[in-house]
Amino acid sequence: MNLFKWARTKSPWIIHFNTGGCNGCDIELTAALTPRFDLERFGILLEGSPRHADVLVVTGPVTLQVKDRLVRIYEQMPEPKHVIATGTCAISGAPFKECYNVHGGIDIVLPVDAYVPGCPPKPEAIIDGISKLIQKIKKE
Amino acid sequence: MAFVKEALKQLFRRPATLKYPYEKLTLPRDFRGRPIWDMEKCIGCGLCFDVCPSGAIKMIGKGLEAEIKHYVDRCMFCGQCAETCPKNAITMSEEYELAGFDRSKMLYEYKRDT
Amino acid sequence: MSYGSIIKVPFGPQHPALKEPGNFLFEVDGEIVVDVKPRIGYNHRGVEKAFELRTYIQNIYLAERICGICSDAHTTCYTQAIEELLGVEAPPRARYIRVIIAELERIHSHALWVGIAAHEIGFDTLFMYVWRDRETVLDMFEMISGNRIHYAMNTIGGVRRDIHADMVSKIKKGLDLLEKRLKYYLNVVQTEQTILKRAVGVGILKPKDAVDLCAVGPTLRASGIKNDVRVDDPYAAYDEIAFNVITHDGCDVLSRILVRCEEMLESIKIIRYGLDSMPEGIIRVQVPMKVPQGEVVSRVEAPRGELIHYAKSNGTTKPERYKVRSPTLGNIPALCKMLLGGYVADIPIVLAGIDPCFACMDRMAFVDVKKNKEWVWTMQQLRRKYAKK
Amino acid sequence: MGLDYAAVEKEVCKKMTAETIVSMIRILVFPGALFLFTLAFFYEWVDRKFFARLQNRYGPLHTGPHGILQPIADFFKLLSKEDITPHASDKLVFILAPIFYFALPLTTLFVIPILSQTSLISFEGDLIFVIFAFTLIIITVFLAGWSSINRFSTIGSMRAAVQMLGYEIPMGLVMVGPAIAAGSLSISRIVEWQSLNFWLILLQPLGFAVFTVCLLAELQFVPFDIPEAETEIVAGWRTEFSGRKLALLRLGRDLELVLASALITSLYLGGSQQFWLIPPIVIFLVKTTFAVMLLSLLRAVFARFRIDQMLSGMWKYLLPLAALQIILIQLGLGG
Amino acid sequence: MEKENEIVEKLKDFLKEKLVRATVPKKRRIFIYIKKDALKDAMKYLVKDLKFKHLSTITGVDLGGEIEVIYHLAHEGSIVLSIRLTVSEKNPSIPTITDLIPGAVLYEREVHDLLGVNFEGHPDLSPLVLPEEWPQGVYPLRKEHELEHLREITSKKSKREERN
Ligand code: SF4
Ligand code: SF4
Ligand code: SF4
Ligand code: SF4
Ligand code: SF4
Ligand code: SF4
Ligand code: SF4
Ligand code: SF4
Repeated sequence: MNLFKWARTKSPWIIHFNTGGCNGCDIELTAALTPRFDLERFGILLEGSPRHADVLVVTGPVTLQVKDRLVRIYEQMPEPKHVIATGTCAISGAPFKECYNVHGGIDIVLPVDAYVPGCPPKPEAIIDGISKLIQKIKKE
Repeated sequence: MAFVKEALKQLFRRPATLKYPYEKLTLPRDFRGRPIWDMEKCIGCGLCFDVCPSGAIKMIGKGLEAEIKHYVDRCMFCGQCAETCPKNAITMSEEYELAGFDRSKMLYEYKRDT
Repeated sequence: MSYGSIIKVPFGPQHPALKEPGNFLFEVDGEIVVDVKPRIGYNHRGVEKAFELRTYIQNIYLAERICGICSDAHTTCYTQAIEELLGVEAPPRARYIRVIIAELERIHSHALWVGIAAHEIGFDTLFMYVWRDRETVLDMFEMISGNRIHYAMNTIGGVRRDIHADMVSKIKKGLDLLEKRLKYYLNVVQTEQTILKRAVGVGILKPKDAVDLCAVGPTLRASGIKNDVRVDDPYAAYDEIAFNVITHDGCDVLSRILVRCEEMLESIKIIRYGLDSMPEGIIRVQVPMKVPQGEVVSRVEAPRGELIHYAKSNGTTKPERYKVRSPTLGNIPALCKMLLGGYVADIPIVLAGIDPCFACMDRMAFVDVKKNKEWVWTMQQLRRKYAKK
Repeated sequence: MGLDYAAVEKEVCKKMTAETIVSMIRILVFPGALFLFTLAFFYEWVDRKFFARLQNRYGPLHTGPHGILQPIADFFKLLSKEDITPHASDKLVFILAPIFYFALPLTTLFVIPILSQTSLISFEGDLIFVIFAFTLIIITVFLAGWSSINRFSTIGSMRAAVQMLGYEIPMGLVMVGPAIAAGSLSISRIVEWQSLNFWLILLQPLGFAVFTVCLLAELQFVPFDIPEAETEIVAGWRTEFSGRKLALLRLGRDLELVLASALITSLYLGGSQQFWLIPPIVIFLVKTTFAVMLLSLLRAVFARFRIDQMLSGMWKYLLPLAALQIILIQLGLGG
Repeated sequence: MEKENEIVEKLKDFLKEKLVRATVPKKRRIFIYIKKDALKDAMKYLVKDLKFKHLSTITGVDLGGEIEVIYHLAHEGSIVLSIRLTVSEKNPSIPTITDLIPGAVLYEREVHDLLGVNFEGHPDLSPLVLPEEWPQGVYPLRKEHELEHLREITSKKSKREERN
């Protein structure tokens, strides 16, 4: 494994975007940053600017008015970049399946690298998802 | 300045962090993880399919021949299916580390031994 | 100070301070806000329509997912509306359990908020401490209901899970710890100079404006107005429990912080009382699938204020119309009032002051009727009308 | 006249090359650039780790032992990322600003004595140079934010400039304190003077306090992280930078942290002195680590000020205090 | 229930034949059904004299051919009075109450966008938009729209021009 790849697996900075979920996933992601779970252990930082981030963590189903914004944020991120769909909403939009403005999971607009089911996923499950993604990057 | 004291106190304490993949908390008794079907008990009445709020369950066939498909990528772990099942064929397991890379693999199929 | 030009700061979907994709467009002159243009509804999903398409049982879980923070408030409101339509009443033990869960949720929600508010003013250490201690509540939820968020405790006719004796002692232990910590935070908030500097006199909402603009919950109570659905229009077992309604009359962000901190302490008392005086008995009654024709208004005091649901049934297994008005929406006009003329640096803390949850506002189905070019919701008229008053 | 010019020339050349190589090594490797980079990464780790421990969590943990390699991983990751230059930006400034932001603290560090009591480059008046460099850094910040033509960046850079108005003067004033005491405007002399007399922190505690506060502002640490307040303006002036440029900005920030702690050490804590048999470099490292920890403790226990509060606070409290310190020194106390 | 009945009596006296129906289904709940043209007077009386100062929300219901508008008012936080009237779907137009209760601004716009009810005299009835590309005249909460229909609309209209 070369230096850069090692660096990439050790320092995945995330940016969080809610595409219209219920906040459940968002607070669990935030909880994962706080002392009990402390994502910084893995070198993970929550960044505010898409320009600084490596991994886009999306929560919530894709709604019409957020679709373009989601794509724009993704486009602003520098390569190489990854996307994690956190929560059942972001995977399939199923909890809101009868809502006319919900298009479904985010994989209809973006290539998704990892899915984390749960409604909301426990912070442990989110960490598990991220570490599985890191394993995947290692193997690439 | 009380806050400085509090902050310095933390230095002499173990961090509150759970080193997650290496340490895990025990789950509570009634944890709601991935639902699991016991096809020995299932009579194929279809109630779980009907009641599921997010359409995570599919049934193929009816009655005692029925097969069940459970789409984890649609499930919201509410446990209503387990509560509704007249035969208690569904249990909410302790599985929560369900992350995957491929949605087509996030499907659990339950068939009957014939 | 003024830099001469007016710069627009989008405070929007990917803004880190608001986890949800709410969107505000502020026009700032230097560091002063001269105009606020909220475009709420960024995560409009169309929930109200979906209510009409699901059965009453399935709607419990939809109501729960209107919001992940006050999910229990929504299900309580929903289930008690449907129970009223059905003419059944939840058993006494279930009503106590509802109170306990609701108060635990209040603690979790307010604690979450105190943390976010601290974060908004750059006080990350306090944020970390508060969220660390909040985990105690989440552990209780996981123990009682099997999940940390979306407890799925309420069902039509009662609650789904009981609070067993072994849980009671654990909850009490957790409460003792929490009480100690919360008292400490209350003290921190009142004494730390950097917090006071950012919170005193910021985001003023005068009592008259609060009433006129129909503000709700802690926002209203921090303007000195005593108003709490739990007392005014008791539901669950609140009529059997005595507690204080906390008010402060500073009308600023500090008052909102204090109201919430003291409410958490009050909640602990309610839970203790509830645990001790919970009657024995069943926790749920069986209800039919079909709901007779009728209509009902149901109200609950969610952590953020009055939550109101309106249900209309038509005798089938699905509702005819279901309407939800969440507290955050009720507080938006008041919020705009607070923000105008303030500092850019104060926007996050003032915004956070009403504890906005955009998830709960989105079920207003906003529709562009006239295909207007300017699709930003201009608050100008609104402002012109109320700035004078 | 049997001088062999060729031989002399050769001799001189040889001597020169040897000298050049030595000083090249000193500048590039030890205690120059490479050493300073290592130190910068180390101090970022100290800062993050200590900050995390104050918050009752671990901080970086799984990257090398106790996460010590974390800043290095961050740096190399950023190097390997795509480097986006936004269309709207002022390209030249946008590209140059990170280089300056990184080069300025690096060069400034050369005037600070690390290995022994004299620095790599020392001249009478290098203290003034340091003050000047601090101003230049903020000007770079201003240009960096301005050139990215992003609303958040623009506001961030304006805030940086405004903030500078606040702390520049008290900082300059208070830095003169040690110079008056030592009777020299050279940092090396100030360090020397302290090893012969007292640590200046004992003589000028007020100056030390004011200086530390100003450094927090210079470093844009809480409570003065106004130019990059995450909750208000995303990442402030740095919002648009990515990839290599961001890597340079972060390294520049770390070097600034080294510079700040080295200045605290040199001006107030006696600098790199010999103590018994312990070589000065070790003493220096211990003292600077302590200074870094002090800075991160301070950033952990405060909430961010608002820019107007910051300015008025600086003018109302810090400036008079700085002036008071100078007057006290003139009266013979603390000199 | 005395207080509730008292309020109903007062309203009956005030509105006379304009009050179509009044029910008190349980404690602290009142439902009033009035004629459309009585809205302004009834509101003024309720807000100024009976101290129903807090407006919880406004609900719109599609009855098929007619739209029902329900104002949920609260009296000192406790008694909830739902006052309702119907307008025809063809010309859904009623006077605004924002002059009496400023807090109604958003709720009226919500109903306006949702069901197409026109509140005359509202300070700013410009669309309180959501998907800006939403077609004219489609009010999602009207019963004529099936979910599939609305889905089609939203998925077709998902391209949007760059703004700012
Ligand atoms: S997956 Fe569940 S918790 Fe997460 S946003 Fe969707 S509904 Fe909320
Ligand atoms: S747990 Fe809930 S969402 Fe999942 S399959 Fe069962 S009923 Fe459906
Ligand atoms: S409800 Fe139970 S018995 Fe019926 S189909 Fe589902 S699992 Fe089988
Ligand atoms: S309990 Fe009801 S649903 Fe289940 S098998 Fe018997 S009749 Fe069928
Ligand atoms: S809570 Fe703090 S760290 Fe998290 S996104 Fe918001 S501003 Fe950033
Ligand atoms: S108020 Fe906030 S926390 Fe509660 S349901 Fe709404 S969005 Fe969620
Ligand atoms: S509305 Fe407030 S509490 Fe809810 S997610 Fe946003 S910041 Fe957090
Ligand atoms: S404002 Fe809405 S979303 Fe937020 S907690 Fe209250 S009801 Fe829930």
